[in-house]
Amino acid sequence: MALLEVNNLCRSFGGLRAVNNVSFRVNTGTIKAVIGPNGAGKTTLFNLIAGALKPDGGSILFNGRSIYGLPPFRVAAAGISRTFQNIKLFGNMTVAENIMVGRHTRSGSGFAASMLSLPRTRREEREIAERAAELARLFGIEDVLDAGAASLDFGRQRAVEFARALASEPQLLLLDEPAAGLNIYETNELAKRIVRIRDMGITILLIEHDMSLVMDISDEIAVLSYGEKIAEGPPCNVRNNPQVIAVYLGGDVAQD
Amino acid sequence: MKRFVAIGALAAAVIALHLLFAAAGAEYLLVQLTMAAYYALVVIGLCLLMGYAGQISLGHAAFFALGGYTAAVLSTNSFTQLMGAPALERLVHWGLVTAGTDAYGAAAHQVPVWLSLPLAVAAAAAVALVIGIPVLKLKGHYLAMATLGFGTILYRIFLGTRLFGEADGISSVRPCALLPGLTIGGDTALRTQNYYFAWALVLLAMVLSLNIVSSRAGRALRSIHGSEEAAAAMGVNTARYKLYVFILSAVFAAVGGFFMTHFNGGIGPAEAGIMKSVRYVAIVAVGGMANLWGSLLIGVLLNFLSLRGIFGSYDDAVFGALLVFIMALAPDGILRREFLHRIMRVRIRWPFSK
Amino acid sequence: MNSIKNGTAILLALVVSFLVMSCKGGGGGDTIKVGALFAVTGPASFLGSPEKKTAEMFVEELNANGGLLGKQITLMVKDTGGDPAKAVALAKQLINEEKVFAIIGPSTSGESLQVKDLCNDAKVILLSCAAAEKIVNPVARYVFNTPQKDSHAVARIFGVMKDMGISRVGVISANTGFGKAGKEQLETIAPKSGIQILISEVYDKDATDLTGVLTKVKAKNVQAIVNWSIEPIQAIVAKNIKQIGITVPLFQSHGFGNVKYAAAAGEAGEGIIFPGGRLLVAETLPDGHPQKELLMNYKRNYESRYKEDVSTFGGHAYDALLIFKTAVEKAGTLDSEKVAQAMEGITGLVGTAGVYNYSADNHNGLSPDAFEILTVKGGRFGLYTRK
Amino acid sequence: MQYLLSGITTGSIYAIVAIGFNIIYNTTGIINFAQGEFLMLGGMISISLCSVMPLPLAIALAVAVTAAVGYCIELLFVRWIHNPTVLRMVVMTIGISILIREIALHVWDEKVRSLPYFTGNEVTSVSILGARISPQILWVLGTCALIVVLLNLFYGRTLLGKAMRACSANRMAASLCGINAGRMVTVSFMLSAAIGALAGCVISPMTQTQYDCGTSLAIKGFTAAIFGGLGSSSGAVIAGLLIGVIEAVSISVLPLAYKDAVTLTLLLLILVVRPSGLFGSREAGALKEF
Repeated sequence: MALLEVNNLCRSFGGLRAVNNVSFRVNTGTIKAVIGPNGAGKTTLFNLIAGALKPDGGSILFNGRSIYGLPPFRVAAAGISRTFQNIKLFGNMTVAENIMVGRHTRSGSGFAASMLSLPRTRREEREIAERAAELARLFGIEDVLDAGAASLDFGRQRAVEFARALASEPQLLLLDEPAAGLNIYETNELAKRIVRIRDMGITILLIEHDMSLVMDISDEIAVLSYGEKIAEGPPCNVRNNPQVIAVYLGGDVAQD
Repeated sequence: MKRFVAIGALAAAVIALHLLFAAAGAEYLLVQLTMAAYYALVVIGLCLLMGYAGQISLGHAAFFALGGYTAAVLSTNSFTQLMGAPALERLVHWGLVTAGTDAYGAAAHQVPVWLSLPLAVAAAAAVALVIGIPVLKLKGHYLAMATLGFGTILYRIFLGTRLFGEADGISSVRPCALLPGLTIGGDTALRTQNYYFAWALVLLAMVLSLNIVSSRAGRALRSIHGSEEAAAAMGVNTARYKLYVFILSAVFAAVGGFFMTHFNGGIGPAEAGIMKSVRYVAIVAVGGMANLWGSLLIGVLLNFLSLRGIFGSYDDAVFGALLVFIMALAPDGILRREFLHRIMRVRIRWPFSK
Repeated sequence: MNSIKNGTAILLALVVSFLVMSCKGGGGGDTIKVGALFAVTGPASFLGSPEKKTAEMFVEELNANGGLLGKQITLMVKDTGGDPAKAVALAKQLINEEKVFAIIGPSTSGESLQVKDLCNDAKVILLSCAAAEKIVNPVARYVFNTPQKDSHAVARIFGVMKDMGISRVGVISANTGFGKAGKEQLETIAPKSGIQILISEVYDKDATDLTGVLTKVKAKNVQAIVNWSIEPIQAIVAKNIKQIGITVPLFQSHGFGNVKYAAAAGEAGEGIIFPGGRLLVAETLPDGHPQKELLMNYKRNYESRYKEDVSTFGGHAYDALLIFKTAVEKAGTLDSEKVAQAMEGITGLVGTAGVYNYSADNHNGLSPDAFEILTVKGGRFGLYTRK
Repeated sequence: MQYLLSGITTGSIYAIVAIGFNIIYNTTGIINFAQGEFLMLGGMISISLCSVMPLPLAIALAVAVTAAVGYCIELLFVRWIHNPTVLRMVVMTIGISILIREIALHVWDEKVRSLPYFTGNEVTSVSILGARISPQILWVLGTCALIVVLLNLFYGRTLLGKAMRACSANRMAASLCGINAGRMVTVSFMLSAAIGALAGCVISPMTQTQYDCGTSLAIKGFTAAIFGGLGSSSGAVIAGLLIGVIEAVSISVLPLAYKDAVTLTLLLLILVVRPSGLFGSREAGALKEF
């Protein structure tokens, strides 16, 4: 069954068609990757799904319900969580607090309740803190819970972002180039981590440049070029697709 | 729990100051401390808005004045003139207004405080709502401009409208009886109870604010400051949270203005002026932005000294100098260990540089 | 939170020591404490600054001549910055802790109105240097003021207008307490004097160009324009009027009483008609005039001491202290009730603004003839004479 | 017509201030709230000097001195602060503005002064299309136009100007190309101070100069800069004139007391519809965060 279903999605900037008639589906419990050269429209596609950008046309169904054009916080509430290409942690908060923000959609104390610090609120607070500590352990950052998020090294910042994204217990996790800036060793760790998250039952949609990572862990791959989908299928098929090879070898070289 | 220790310490400090002054025969100092406390309410609200949620407001004095003018209009003969006799009679009949005279024998109807205070709060909340929805979409300099703009608009309205006394403001505002044995007014006999009342309000505002800061809502606010995009992606309804905190800070300011006006017996348009707004922003900045305790302390201290006229004709100059040097040397405020250490070493570093 | 504990503790210690330091003992018995609230800085500094200088000069001279009732006067000048809330705070400070006997000032009517009740309740004599009618009407037992009344100024202006055959006028005024008070008086007195106000506009005292509003006034075909403000903008009014080709006469208020304004208006200032105190034309007064000696004295002393021209505003502070001195001497005691009574009994006291005659229901004390009708000739003030 | 001219007069003053804001904003991303004080300083210094030397020399010297003040501000407060947040610089420049104002109060005094009219005197006026204006207005308009033209030439034709533009587009890239970005900031502060001072001299005969006249000018100029879209010089000029004209028109139909309220309400409405100002790029407005 398809958890996410994107049909004929379009978005242009001025005259440029950044995403043109793109359709694909992500099945529950799988890792799907979207690849493509620079400027292929991957990040735009991502932002359209996450609600950060408004689409021009098409449809997006999540769990059978339309999330087309919803603002980001509603998309998040529907059960989609994301990370950012250039890590966007809350630099003014501690690691623990960062993860706790991720719990926002899974908790309910409103502004007034928070202000009055009702017993219910305090109970919920404790739960959130416990859950955050649990996630921190999962990602090996339990020793820096009280450190400022901005003071961490790059790898740990990524880990915090993962923990934050998972804190909302999403059904679908959107990963925007999670391997960017990581070395080979770290990338391997990342691959294991992503697979582990999938095994927890969370569906993953991933944008990535690093071909080896994608080929290793993806269940299915979609390839974008100039805003259009040119191929889709399991890694082995995509790898041998002549169009993809042309884009990646011929095209890429020419482009860069 | 730490929160309660701190609040308890503040309460103890309030009592200790009173006892200290009483012992020194200087109880008159409580007057300026009371006024400083009312100004501190604005500072606390602005600290939430600016320090925690990261939204600048260069127009917050307008909310203070809004609360103050509501109090003034509803308890002087401005109100009598505004309503006209038949309407007043009906209001008196319903018990919504008490008839009376002012100090010079002119008719002056007064709306009782249980009605006028909610009206002041509602007015501030309504204005904050109407202004906040469009304005809080803006960012950076544009937000600064827009808040400066709405502050100026309200200032002009206070300054240009006969109901608000134009340039003279409204004077002869009568004390308001809040509870039996608790009257908000400037009379010397009321000094001590007013002092405790003002500081009780500050304590209450601090408790509420500290609760927010260390809770889900507070994290949401600070996440907006950190990265609005990421906050939205975590499911935070950023527009709504910004609006909430804007309204809350407006209400804090209006409550401060409301009681200050009864305490002072009047209010003038200068209270809504840009210089006042800038002062509030400055205090929050000097106090360390996202630092409620720091802002409170700096706010009370500076306003107290300024109201005592300690700086004489150099009042604004002291303020300007403070702003420049704090912002240059200690952008996180002066109440930080790093800064205190840094003074020794004199090496400047901006901790959150990207 | 932890990281700030250190700082907080240090600061708290500072605060407390500050507070303790500022607890001074009560006043001594051998001086008379007089407080003064002037807007020395801020938007009304053009009032507060000469007032402060004058007050300091007056008290110094008085003390040099043996003081009052054999006691020296301690003058405590507080700068309000023109902010009413601050004026209230400082007034309470002067009353409650300095235990002053009287307060001179505040400079602006907004501030004066805010401290009126306060001083009256505390039985501290307040001699305001602001003109607004509301300061002395309704009468508060201990509150007096010294400037000429707006209503008198208006009456004099309308008198001149009648002589000139003018009946349709346009009024512009500044958005300040002074402008507001004048506007109200103009609008109240006009019908009684057979003057018709065709248009009345309020402008911002910080405006840089008023041709817009003057065009609006010009379109009404008025026979004269009355401008009511006390700020430097009066010169801009004069200039703009000439620049857009308005030829009807311009009347200003007594707020024009600063020769700097006439100088700033330059040629455009020529022919402006305004009611003013005799201080401005002290030299041209006939030698026998009752005010001449006092005025020349004040003018000479002030100008030699501060190297700047005297203005009417400083005169208000001079008169306030003079009246206070006279009343205290008359009462012979430092009892505020008795001094207030003595003040109400002052008649024929010559001050800079005119001759003061106070009474129980008149806490202003000046009459319309405190004003001379003045005009600008060659950049100086002179008596207006009908052509 | 008279209203229109009156609007253009005030508008052109706003526009010059707004241009000053933009020069610094473009190279540093800072809004310098002390911009109004440059005008005040220019006016005050030239007034003090013009009693001992001819007017043009006094103005030239005043411009030079104010530029030096701009240099000092940059040197003392801006140069060594890296990656400042918007909020920090807003608060700091407001502080600088208060400081300069108070220093001016104690150096000069609270009295109002003005320069003599450049041509003619207080009562001279010329008639244009049935409306009458002071020749000084022509000086103001001329100066405003001259500044815009010269700035365009400066940015478009000279090496220094091009370097400054490069800095504003991308500071990092510019410094990689061998441009001394720090020096560009210095130049921009001096330039903007000089322009402010010149404007302060030109408007002084009409508006008069007082120690605190900078603040209201700065606020109006800031308004114009924002509505023109930060960073856009032509936008600033158009927005400045527009604000002036709106004010003038509002005078003609509404009580004058609410002039600012009317103008600002209108402008806030514009800002709601176009959050980046009339001529700013949308992205620029959206990207700048505190």
